[in-house]
Amino acid sequence: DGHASNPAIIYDLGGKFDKSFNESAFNGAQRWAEENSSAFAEFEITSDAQREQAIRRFAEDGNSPIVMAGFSWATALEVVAPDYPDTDFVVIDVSWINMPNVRAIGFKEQEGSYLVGMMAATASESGVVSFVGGMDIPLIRRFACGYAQGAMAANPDATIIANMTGTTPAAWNDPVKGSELTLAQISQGSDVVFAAAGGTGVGVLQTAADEGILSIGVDANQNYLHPGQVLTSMLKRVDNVVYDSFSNKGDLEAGIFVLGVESGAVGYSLDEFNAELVSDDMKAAVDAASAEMVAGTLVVHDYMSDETCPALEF
Amino acid sequence: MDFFTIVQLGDASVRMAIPLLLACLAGLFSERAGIFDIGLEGKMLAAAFVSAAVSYTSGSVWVGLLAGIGISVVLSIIHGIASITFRGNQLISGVAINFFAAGLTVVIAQGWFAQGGRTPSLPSEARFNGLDFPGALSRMRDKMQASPGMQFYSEFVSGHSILVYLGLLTVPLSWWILYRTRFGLRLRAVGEAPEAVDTAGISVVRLRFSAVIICGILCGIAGAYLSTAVQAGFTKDMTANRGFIALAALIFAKWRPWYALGACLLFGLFFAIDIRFSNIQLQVIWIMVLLIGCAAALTIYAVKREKIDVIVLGGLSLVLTAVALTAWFGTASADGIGIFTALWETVKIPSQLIQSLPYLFVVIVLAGFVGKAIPPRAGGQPYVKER
Amino acid sequence: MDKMPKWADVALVPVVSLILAALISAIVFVAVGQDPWEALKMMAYGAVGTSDSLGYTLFYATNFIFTGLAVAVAFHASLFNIGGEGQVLLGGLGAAIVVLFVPWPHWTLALIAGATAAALFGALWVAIPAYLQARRGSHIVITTIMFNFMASGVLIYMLSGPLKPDGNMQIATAVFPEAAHLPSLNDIAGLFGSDLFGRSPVNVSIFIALLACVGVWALIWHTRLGYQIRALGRSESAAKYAGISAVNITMIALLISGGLAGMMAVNNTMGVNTPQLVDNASGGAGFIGIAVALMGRNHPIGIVIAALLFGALFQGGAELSAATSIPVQIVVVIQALVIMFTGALDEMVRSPIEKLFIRFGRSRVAGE
Amino acid sequence: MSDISPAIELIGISKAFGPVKANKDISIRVMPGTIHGIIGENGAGKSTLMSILYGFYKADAGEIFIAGQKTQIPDSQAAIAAGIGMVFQHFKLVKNFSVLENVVLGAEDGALLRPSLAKARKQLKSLAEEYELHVDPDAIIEDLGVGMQQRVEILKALYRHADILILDEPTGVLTPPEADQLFRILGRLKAEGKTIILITHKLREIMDITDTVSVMRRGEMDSTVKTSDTNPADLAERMVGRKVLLRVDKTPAKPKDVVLEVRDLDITDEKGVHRLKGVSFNVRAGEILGIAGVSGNGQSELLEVLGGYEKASGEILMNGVPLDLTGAHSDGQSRRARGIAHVPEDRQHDGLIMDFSAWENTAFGYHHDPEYQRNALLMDNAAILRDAQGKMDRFDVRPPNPLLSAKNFSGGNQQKIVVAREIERDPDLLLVGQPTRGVDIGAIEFIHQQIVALRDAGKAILLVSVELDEIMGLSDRIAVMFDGQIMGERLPENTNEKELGLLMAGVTDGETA
Ligand SMILES: Nc1ncnc2c1ncn2[C@@H]1O[C@H](COP(=O)(O)OP(=O)(O)OP(=O)(O)O)[C@@H](O)[C@H]1O
Ligand SMILES: Nc1ncnc2c1ncn2[C@@H]1O[C@H](COP(=O)(O)OP(=O)(O)OP(=O)(O)O)[C@@H](O)[C@H]1O
Ligand SMILES: [Mg+2]
Ligand SMILES: [Mg+2]
Repeated sequence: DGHASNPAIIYDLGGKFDKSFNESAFNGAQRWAEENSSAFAEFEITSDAQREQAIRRFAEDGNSPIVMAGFSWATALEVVAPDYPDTDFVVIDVSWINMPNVRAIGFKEQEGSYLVGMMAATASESGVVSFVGGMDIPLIRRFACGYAQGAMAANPDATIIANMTGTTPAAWNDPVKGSELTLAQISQGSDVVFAAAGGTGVGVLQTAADEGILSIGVDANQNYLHPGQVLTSMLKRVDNVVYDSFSNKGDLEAGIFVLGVESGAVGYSLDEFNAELVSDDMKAAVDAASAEMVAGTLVVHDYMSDETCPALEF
Repeated sequence: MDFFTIVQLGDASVRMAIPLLLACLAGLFSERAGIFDIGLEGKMLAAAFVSAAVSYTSGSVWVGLLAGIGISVVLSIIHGIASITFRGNQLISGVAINFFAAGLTVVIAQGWFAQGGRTPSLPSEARFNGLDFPGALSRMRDKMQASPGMQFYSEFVSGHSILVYLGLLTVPLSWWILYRTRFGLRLRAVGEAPEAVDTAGISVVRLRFSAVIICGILCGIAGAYLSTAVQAGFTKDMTANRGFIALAALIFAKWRPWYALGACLLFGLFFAIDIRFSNIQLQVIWIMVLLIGCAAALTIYAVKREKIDVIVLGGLSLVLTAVALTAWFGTASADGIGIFTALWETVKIPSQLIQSLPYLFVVIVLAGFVGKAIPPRAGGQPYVKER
Repeated sequence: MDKMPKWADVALVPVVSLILAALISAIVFVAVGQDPWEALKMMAYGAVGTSDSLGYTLFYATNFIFTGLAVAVAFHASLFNIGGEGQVLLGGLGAAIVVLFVPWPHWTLALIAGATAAALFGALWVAIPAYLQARRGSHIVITTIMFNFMASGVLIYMLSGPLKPDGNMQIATAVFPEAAHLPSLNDIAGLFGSDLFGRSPVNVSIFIALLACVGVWALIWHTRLGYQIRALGRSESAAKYAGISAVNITMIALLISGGLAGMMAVNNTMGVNTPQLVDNASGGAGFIGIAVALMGRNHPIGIVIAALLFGALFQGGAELSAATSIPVQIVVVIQALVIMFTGALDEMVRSPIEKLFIRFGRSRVAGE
Repeated sequence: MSDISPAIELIGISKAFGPVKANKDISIRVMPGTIHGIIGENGAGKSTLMSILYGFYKADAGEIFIAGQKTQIPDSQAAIAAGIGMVFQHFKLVKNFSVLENVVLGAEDGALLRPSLAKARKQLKSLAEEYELHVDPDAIIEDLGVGMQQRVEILKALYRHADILILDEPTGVLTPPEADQLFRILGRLKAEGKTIILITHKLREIMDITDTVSVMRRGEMDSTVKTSDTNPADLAERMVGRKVLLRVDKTPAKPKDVVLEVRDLDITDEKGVHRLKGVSFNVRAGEILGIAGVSGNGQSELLEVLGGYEKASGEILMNGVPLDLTGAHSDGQSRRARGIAHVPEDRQHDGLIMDFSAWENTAFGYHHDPEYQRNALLMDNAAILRDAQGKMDRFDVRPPNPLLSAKNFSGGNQQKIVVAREIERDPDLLLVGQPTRGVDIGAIEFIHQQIVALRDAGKAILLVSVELDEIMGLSDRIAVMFDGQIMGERLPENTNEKELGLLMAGVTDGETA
């Protein structure tokens, strides 16, 4: 019946409304549901022990595809997927699982970050731009590293300050600390700050707005949060991935897919809230860079490939 | 470190210290009256949520502040009912209140705003914004170019929200209430010898309830400060253990208002340092000196004492030494250099360690190496007349 | 003459407290627009309705037995070990280190080694707070809270540095070798052709938990050490008179407590379907242990019952939040209410019951 | 007589603490300008009755008339308003406040402290002159001696204009000279027309100073008589309900070898107060050495050092072998292993775990004994229980139910459990602190007999008591302690209460003249 073949989505520990990719994933699912007036199943886990339980639960209920947001799902999925060969699984932020019924999707965050890094360095008057990360994990360093490379590309003399909020999952949800980090960065001269920090980013953007500097949002389009004060947002279209997975249920292609600028999965946002901030020159430069990325003439270094960054020291 | 950095560090310390200070003074009133309160955290959290939610809905931050104080006082009264009226265990009641607030804020926030347990971001008019003093510069970038005096005035003196100034005023006010008024005398007495207060014809119950209500009010302001002044809205668990740190500061301050200011500023400084200098590099030699120095000091302290001291402190010394040696040889082998050259190598201190420093410092303070703190004599004990 | 019979003290009072906690919880449900009766049914079904959920309930209960016992042992010495969270994390570290770096030939040996290491690490993590409490009177509640934060720092450092497998993004160790994976109860039930526990991770560590219950029972009421722990807990001055070393007993009681909390990690690492140590290995069980110990009256039997109840609550609550829009934090609220009523408002419940018994008892005596 | 109404009249007062009926239908009247004594055994309900009058406890039933007016006294505020002041058995002072702060607490004039304190300072000065009650208004209470603290309590009452002053066992903590001074003050207050109620156990004080006396027994009012119409023997009989033997029956001691030798014992506590100053004495087998003294003069510390839970410098030899006074073996276990048993001064605080059942308490301190172990791991609870039942039977503990919690036994029976535990160990040395504090006359007789029997079995006994009668009755030799020193040793047959009283006040022979 209709219900049984519903797609399902399972969020990671941060929860559905993390203002980050869980929320983005939810938005994609929501969009699909509205457009098709269908329902989908969803679940927020609260402990790691629930991962397998959650996947199996949906698989046994006949949901397909089952979309999982976050790399932490990888281990559980590797165990469960072979037990349900007829179910399609999609796992986001994972680029290493190769199974016949798993579609693993990674993003080239470094590319999107590179683009907003260019914009930041161009918009900066002081020549100092900064980055606030959430939890200090390789994935977030990939953002930071791409951002730094982009900033250096636009202004070889640029100074890039990068701070991580913390090393525990609490770092995704500490806007107060995000705000303090931003202030510290401003005092070091930064006038554009990029937050890749989940809920912590709310504090970063708020403080940037209060202090009259520019900020850059992440994952979803956050330009609307402080109109005229958010330079742009680094888009990571988790929502599109979810939307596409739901839309193509039944004939999802298994394998590993790493999506970058070429597919529009990462990029920057431009809308009425930041139109005045993005000059035509800036836009032209950034678009040129993305064209080079698509063409393969510009390769942004991926921190996770070798855990080093040419443009930034951690 | 240039002057402006120091000013900023001071500025951030004050900002970080204010919620600690308010919570610490809240605990001070409660504990001075003999009621221990580890529920400061929960009360702040509840107040943070309610004040943000009400500020958002009403559009007035003052109404929000009042509502935040209200919820915090309600929780205080529950703590009072448990520990004063029913003479329950004050620690347990406090723990329950912490859980209650942690859970209920999210449940209600979700039911109310459906944003995953947070409130919507507050518009500027529903927040406590920084007060700019006459002539003060407000933008960071302007300040950086200003003269040192101006920097101090603009950054350190001006620009805080009204709650910061209010919080600082609470210190002399608390001191004055405690030591210069009838109420203060009675309050201090009831934490030391409730039976003396009782036989002097004063109601112990009423006095202790007044104390926990004051505690609630101050916690309420602290919570509102977090969600409507520092931040523009509530996020789950946003108090981030400040209630517990405040308790430690209270012990450090030996239950005295002025000392509390000092203690909270010190802890505030720790947080400010953690935030600003999370990337600390040290030469291996200094790590060795520091860790092995501590180990040696502990060992020297322990040998003159009993077996248990030798075991525990000796064990700790071994761990410290092992960490030091691991850092040394680890650096040597990682960089492929001789172990003596490795001594002059700089390594990054793990950020986890830097972030643990405030907590470590609390433990060191509690260890009493900074002087013995004697709590109010009747503290933590319910007043029982009839067994 | 006692004011009321023992059964009233150990059973009636907690049950009444629980009912009161349930009533207030019902109000909370109504406040967020949920029919409490429906919610209860959903939670009950979610907790024991299917073999999977039953197994999960037992799995969580295993965790809570360990942490409940940990809190209880300390409580007997009048110490409030609120540091279970940190001790569990360190216990996990201990277990992970011994099973990752030593090739165990069989799960039984791995279990023994893992449990020992977990207990040892958990105990070591409480050693300094214990020492400071015993020697310098630094309040154990605050020091263990601080150590909880530091434990998470240590764990994250280890998981993102020394114990991090190459190319893994998750903050977790490598998956443990198969020989260190504990058989699940369903594997055992499977030998008899049953599928009683579904795919749930409930595993042989539940037997360790039950053994620990027996051990704690014997320790507290049948050994000199337990006698001394209880004596110290009830009267420090009398303990001093009797020559019971407050310093030593405080240390030992807390070390045992920390060891029990640490052992929980065996269930949560070696016992789960993907055996590995993840960053939030405790999942709040350290705190739930407080409620479990309070409700279980610090007695192993009570703790088992309370742990089952909280296991069901935890599992049922998760299912409830999956099926409705109520966040799973509702479980924390219920937990808080249980702590409040069974712990802090004990007198409110007890005193009227006591009065009833005195009145009833008097008329009985008069009648004799 | 009927035209002046009584200053206080209580009618039908009843009060129960849970299952304990402390006061049963008690009525009493006290005429103004008199001193009225109340006597009764421990636990008779005297303090409870007075606490009800002072509004500290609420009576379950009964009426209170003050100066002929029916008065509700729901709390101490009301009592103070009715002109009642009370000096409790255990002082109700804030230890780390100054005298002045204690005096104004609850009687401040306004919301601000400064004017109240200034006024009180003046007032105290005039009160001090009027009644010879001199104290330093700025002294901190914990730095004052008990006598001074009591003055503060009296000043508190006078500062509140009390016309009726209740004193609950005021002389228990005073030296005889201090007591004499207190009585002079009471005489002066009486002359001023104030009414005084005095609770005491000392029949002599009743006879010396009161006008009328009430006797309470087991929560009931036995009788009220004019002091001039009665005598001590009569009062004692009314108190207990039967004729009492006030003397202990014992044969002369036959002391043998020295068991305990104490040399130059010194203690300085954490606050730097010198508690014991070079104490030396010895106790022989087969004798009872009594240590007399007002409490707080170092006796407690002495017992604690001997019992192993206080550190000291100096030397203690037990059967000629030194005891460890500071190291790893200075604990209760090691002392017991050396044949020292100890009945502590405060049974509820030290001697028993009130929440443990009686049987668990009978092993307390001896829980390491081989006879209580089943094997290397487990204790033999059954053996302990059996043993406890035997002890309770032999010592006539009532009720003889070892499963009851210690807190459910009366004070006297609790004490019997402790005494049984310590005596039946057959120790070489028994330390006994305040063996009969809070114990009724019947139990006192029994406990005294047990102590004497142990002596006659050739054991050494060190008895510390604040009750001079007990010291005089039991001891074979008496040492008097004052201010951490032994002021002198006397034989009971060669001394009298007056001489001991002076020694207890620190007055040595030379100074008496
Ligand atoms: N606060 C209380 N709670 C419960 N029981 C009490 C309380 N105070 C006194 N009692 C009980 O009431 C009875 C009377 O005690 P009370 O203190 O009045 O005796 P007392 O005559 O003053 O004795 P003492 O001579 O020892 O001072 C005793 O059995 C005592 O145990
Ligand atoms: N705190 C208490 N809790 C429970 N029961 C008590 C308490 N105090 C006293 N009782 C009960 O009240 C009875 C009377 O106690 P109380 O101390 O008044 O006895 P008493 O008359 O002073 O006897 P004794 O002369 O032996 O001390 C005891 O047998 C005991 O059962
Ligand atoms: Mg008695
Ligand atoms: Mg009395």
